[in-house]
Amino acid sequence: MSPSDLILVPLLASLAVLLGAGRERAAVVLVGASFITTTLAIVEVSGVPPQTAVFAGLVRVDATSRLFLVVVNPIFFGISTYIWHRVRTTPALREGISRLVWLALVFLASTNALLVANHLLALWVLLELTALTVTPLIVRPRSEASRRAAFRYLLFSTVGLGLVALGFACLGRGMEGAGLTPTFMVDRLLELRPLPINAWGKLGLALVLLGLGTKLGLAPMYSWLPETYDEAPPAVAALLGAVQFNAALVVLFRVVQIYRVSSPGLVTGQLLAMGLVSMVVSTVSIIATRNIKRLIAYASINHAGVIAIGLGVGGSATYGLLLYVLSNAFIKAILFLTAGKIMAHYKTNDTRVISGLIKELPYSGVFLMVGTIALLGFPPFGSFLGELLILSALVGSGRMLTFAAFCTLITMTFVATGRTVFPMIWGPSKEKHDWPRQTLPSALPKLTFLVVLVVLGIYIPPALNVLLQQVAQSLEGR
Amino acid sequence: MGLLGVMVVPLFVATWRGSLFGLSCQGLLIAWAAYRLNPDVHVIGTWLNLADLVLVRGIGAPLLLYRLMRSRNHTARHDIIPPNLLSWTVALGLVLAAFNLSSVLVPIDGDQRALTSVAAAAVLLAFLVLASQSTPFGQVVGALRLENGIALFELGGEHDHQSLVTQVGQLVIVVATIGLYLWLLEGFSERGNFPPEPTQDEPTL
Amino acid sequence: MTFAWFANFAALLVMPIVLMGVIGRVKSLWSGRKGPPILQLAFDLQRLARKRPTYSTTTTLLFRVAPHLFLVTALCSGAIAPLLGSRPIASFPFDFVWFAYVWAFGRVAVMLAALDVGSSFEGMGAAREAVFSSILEPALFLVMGALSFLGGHRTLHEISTLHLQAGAPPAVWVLAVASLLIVLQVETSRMPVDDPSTHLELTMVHEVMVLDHSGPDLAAIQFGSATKFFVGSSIIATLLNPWAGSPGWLSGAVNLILCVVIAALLGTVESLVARLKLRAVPQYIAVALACGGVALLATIWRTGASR
Amino acid sequence: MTVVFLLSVPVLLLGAALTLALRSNLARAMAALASQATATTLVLVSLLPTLRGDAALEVVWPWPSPIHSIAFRVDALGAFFLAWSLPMTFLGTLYAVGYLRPYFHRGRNGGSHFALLNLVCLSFVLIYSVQNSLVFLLGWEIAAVAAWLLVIWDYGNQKIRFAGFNYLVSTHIGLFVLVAAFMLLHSETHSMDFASFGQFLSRPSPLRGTIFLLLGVSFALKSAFFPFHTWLPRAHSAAPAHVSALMSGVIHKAGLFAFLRFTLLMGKPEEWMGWSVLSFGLLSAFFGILYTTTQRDLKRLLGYSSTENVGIAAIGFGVGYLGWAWGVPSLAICGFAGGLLHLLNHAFFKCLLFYAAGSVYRATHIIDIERLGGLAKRMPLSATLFLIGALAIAALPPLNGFVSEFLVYSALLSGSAPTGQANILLIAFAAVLAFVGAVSALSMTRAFGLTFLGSPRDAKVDVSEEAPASMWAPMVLHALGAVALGLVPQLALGAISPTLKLFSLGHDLSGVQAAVAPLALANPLLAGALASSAGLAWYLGRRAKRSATWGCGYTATSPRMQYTGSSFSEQFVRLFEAFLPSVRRERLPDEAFPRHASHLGTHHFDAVERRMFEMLGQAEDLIAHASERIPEQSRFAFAAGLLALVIIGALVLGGAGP
Repeated sequence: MSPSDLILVPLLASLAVLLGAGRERAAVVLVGASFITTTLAIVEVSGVPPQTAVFAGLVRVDATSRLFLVVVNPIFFGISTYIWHRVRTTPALREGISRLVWLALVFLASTNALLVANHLLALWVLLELTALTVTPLIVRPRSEASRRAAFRYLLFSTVGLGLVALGFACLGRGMEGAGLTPTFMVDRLLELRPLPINAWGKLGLALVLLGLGTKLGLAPMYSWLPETYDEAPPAVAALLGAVQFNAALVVLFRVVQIYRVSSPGLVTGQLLAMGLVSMVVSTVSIIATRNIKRLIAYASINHAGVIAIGLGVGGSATYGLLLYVLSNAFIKAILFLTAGKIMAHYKTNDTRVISGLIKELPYSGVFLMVGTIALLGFPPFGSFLGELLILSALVGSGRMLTFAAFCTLITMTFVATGRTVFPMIWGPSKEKHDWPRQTLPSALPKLTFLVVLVVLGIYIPPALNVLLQQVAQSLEGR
Repeated sequence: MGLLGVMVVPLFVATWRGSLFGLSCQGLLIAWAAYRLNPDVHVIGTWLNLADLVLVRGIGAPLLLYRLMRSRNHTARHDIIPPNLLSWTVALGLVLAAFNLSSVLVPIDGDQRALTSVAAAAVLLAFLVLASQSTPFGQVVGALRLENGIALFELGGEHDHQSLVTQVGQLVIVVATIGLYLWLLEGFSERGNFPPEPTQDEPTL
Repeated sequence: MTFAWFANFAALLVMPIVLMGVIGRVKSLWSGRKGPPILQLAFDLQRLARKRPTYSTTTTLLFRVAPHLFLVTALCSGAIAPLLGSRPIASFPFDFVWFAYVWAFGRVAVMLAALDVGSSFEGMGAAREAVFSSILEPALFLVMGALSFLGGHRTLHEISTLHLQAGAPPAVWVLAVASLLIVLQVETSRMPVDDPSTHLELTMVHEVMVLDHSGPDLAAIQFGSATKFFVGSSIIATLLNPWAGSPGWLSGAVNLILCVVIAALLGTVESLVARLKLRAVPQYIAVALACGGVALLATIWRTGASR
Repeated sequence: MTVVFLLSVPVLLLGAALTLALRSNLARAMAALASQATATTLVLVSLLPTLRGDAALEVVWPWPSPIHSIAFRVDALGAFFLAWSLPMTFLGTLYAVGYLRPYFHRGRNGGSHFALLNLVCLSFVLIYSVQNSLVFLLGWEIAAVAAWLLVIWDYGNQKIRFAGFNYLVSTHIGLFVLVAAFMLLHSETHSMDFASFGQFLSRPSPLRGTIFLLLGVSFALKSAFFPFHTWLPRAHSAAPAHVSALMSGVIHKAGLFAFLRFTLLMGKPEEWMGWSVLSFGLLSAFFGILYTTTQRDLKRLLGYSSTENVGIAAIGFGVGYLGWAWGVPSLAICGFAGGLLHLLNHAFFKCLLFYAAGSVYRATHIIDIERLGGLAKRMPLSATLFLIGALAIAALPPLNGFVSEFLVYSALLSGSAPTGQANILLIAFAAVLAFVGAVSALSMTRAFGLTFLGSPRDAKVDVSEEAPASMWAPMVLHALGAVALGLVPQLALGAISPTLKLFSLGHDLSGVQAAVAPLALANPLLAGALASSAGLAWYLGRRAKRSATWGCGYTATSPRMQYTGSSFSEQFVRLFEAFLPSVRRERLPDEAFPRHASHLGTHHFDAVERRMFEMLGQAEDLIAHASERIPEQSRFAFAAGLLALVIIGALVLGGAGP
């Protein structure tokens, strides 16, 4: 039951689909493979944590990887059931499905591999692999705009990850300069902490943070995110937003775990700067946007900003940050899938045209409402608690100006999102539609995500709590 | 210094054929520099590296791009960076900054410092190209120049610690990226603005 | 003790009629007429009590009940006022708050009756009454607060038995009397604020509110406003009365005489002065406010020095 | 005993779940009512000892991180608030059954509404008992979100949705200010519990002032004090009657409860805090009552009068603060007694007024005073109950409003301040309070007179039947409460004495009992006299003649000639023009035979709100303009990336960065 099974199962399934074994029932294969991986992941995580090192030390399962395995795989399973349901109800989608399935399975395999990888460059390669496998998925048949969005996504991803590779090279040179034998093994690097830091090291670390910031949708180079999330099919957008975002985040966590102790000032300073700038930009754009998927995209940039600030501040914020990351992943999954369902019915993504949701699509209306409320950080959900802890750390570390900016930005986002979304839910329905009543099973994945969100908000099960503590400590560099 | 020349010159080229030619020169030159730096041929790693530099970056990418552009009978005129005084001065400034930076990074003078400065200049110039291109083809050229800059950067410093797996992985990634770029570029319609987007009538996932 | 209690009660019943008679007589003397007898109000009340009231169809039970509530509140306010200069029928700390709010209850009752009739005249009277009384209340509280802070007493009758020799600066005492006079004129709608003898409804304030009352209701209202006049003037009389507060009949007699003098004073003011324009009345009330305010400030000058 | 108290939480949650699950609306209503009734009895039974003044109810619940442990502590203050909040919410739900019946007939699903009412009850239990600030914030936000979803009950109308959203945004801003205060305390004390907050706050430190201000602002926003009141009138005119009754009578009292909770935690306040609370309260009372005189919408009028009454309660607390600061226990006890009693009284008569307004709306579907009139004849029960509420809110003697204002007056006029100037200022404040009392009499007469008396002003308005039993039963209970607390003030004082002991620094409560004792005699006597004279008048007038109103000889008097709301307060408003701006829209006829219809309309707006919306509008234009300038093409992103690279290079170059 070693972690390698998590990688092999999706790979084998994708090979099977690629070789044409289950071409028609590709969606079923997708659901089956993801189900098996999820159960494997849960079994793996709940089992005794063996520190097995396989493939010449390239695989290492620690708290962070266990936490994210438990988060990423269920979300992928939820999305795949959504895809399976969509394919079953609308036959037109069948022809491109097999390509999507094997690419998605490779995507899942590379993500799981990334979570358990122990070598920084291996992390880089796998992250690059996930980006490459997702790019073709973004392209919708016969749609020029989505192809353009895919190109742009690929362009930014290669530039961002190029910077990361550059950063790793500099870090390597930094270690050489300091007389250590340059190594990229995460566990050996963890032991060598605090690494001596010189000009090379600082340059490398800054480049890595900038590159990963681009991948997460943070400040300087983020403009690929709204267009990609807007043009990509909702299921793929959910994959991007919930799964790939967390993969990039894990790489960022690894880097922070290693290098925070050696140069805390640089890490905090850059993350805070990038976080705040991206929050400002996303708030401004949310106020102006009229497109539901772009709204969610800007909201996820906002969340990335909050995560960057939380990571930058450190201290007691790290626990809150993890809570926020977890609930954020589930929120985005719910919102993208709901947006998908709404767009499938209304055929448009203009927020002014869609209205009267609570009457016409009751399930989607309720999910959109609950998702937005969770997005804005209201109590019963995990994001409220996470935000609160980040705020308390901000105040605790004496950064009052950042705290004030943080609060005003969050309130402005709240006002702007509420102003656009609530009329969609409760507004008068523009013209009469008679759509089939939404059945419960179709809403099952989103319902489970919702339940997890509420649990995260009120009563965090002790097992998860211990895991979160461990990850928080590791992020603190202890 | 030859290397520097190769990095900077293609900037002033006005035709896309010229820029592709510049790209392949870059690839080959970096391969020559890599061979010169550590010539021991027995290690497979160096073979892989050389193969990547020569085959993929030097010949493969430019050729495929050339074939694509010819099939599109694209107008010859294509500027890497806008031919006005401002962008040239900015380019020059960036090169100077790169030299300054490398003087701090590598205190002792010599071959290593020259290599680092050229690599830094290459990366900054690649970003300048990206910042001034709005057509897909131009952006691909910019991205490839950035890849070359990074490859040059990795040559610096005496290192041979990378395990084989990651090197293979990097090679696969570079090849896949270039392939994807080409696949996407083929899909784009001709010059001119894009057909008005049909309102989402296509049932998407 | 019970004799004082009965005396107070008798004064409360008799004096209003006498005072109204005195005002009527003084006004007619000024205009050269002999004027109606002093007890004219008693005869009117007798006449009205015998009549059968007629009520408008739009009115509810409230209209029939309101005048009597007005009368009861006037009498109750008399219970705690120093009618004879010394101990009133009942008194407790801060009873002037209760006094002001009981008068407010009476006023609200009459205003509601006016609105119940559903004609524009009564509505106009009610609106004016409400506006004037709302600006007037602070003046009463300023004066009472100043006097209670000065003397250190809390009940209405002890406040108004403030004597000169208690070291009170004459300014506070003079301003208090002036302010209370204006309060009296506005509350019982005497001349400068409202002309009771006019018959043009548009200019009236208090009279137009009771336009539709008839029979015993009108009697109740007239006797009620007379009682309010007597109670108000008795407070001013106690302030002016040097023997106020001392037991025995002397302070009571002097107090009643002072009430008659105040009535005569108001009668002369009514005959000499024309009615103020409605827009000017708030300024007139502002004078009372100013007097109250200055009285309050004046108390600091003295207490600041000594306490 | 603590288990019984905590059992109420699952009962309420079960009730909420049941209302969502059951099929018919009636069953849902019964489920909600049953669960609230059981929860209330559970809470009251477990709080009986605390209500009688013995030890507080304490229990600590272990909870996984990040809350670590939840400490419940219901002392006399919490018990007092719970003792009347829960029953009143129960009565509100009972009222809702009758009020929402027309909606249910149209097939509307009331399940979510009743579930939200249960959630409001739950938030009370949480807010009034919990000691852990995170869970307190949880309860605080649940109340806000539940109230928001209750307000937008008939969400079809855009105005109502906007009112609800306006309310949500204001409470959200209030939450952030509260979070700022809590996190400041947390950073100092490194724990989330109020007990440790208290230890820190009772020690004098520079941070104490700022935290007091932050807490003050956030509780002022929750209880709609003057500058922060703009959400209240809009929310009240939009919400169904029982929701606005609960919101202004019970829910926004949580703000004042939290204010008192932190007063206790803070111990001896500084003098400037007392003066600020006092002047803040006076400001709210003054402007609150001024705005009631110009309102046309009955529920907006009652909303503004909530601001006024909260202001009066704050005046009481302000005087209490000063008493503590100067070390004059009698002043402190009198002030806090006045404030606490006014909260209780306000809950009684405000809910009564809103329920009566609700029955008016239910019968006529109009809430605009200018078009109502003569309802007393068609709806006698609602009219009398509204009259009792109006007399009580105008603080007229025999009823309960007067008792609490009398206590506030006796605190203000007691003259026990150390310096002469302070006493003068207090007496001046008493005069302003008198002005507020008189104007509230004016506005309540206007409200009652124009809605219920006279003849109907708008012929098109058809008045359907009187309110059903489930609506007038809560109203009668509230009216009885108001009258009982008025006639028997010791009853009221008994209710608040255990809480008062907390504020009395150990001194006995004889001073307050002495102040209230004479009222116990005066009020019943006055009430008896009034009742007997009313009976006499009724007897005398039975066989009276009936004829038309005196029209000064003009025979064709029409109902439109009656005084309307704006004409009644026109002279008053002209007097206070500075505070009550109005906008006048007119298109007067310009020639002898005008071709197009002309119109003239004046509208009194809320100056604070309009200024706020202007500023928000300008801010939004600025942002919208800025957002256009952020281009989306990738070129600019790369340019920004290049800039970032150069900056990093410069940083490394300069050797900056630790």
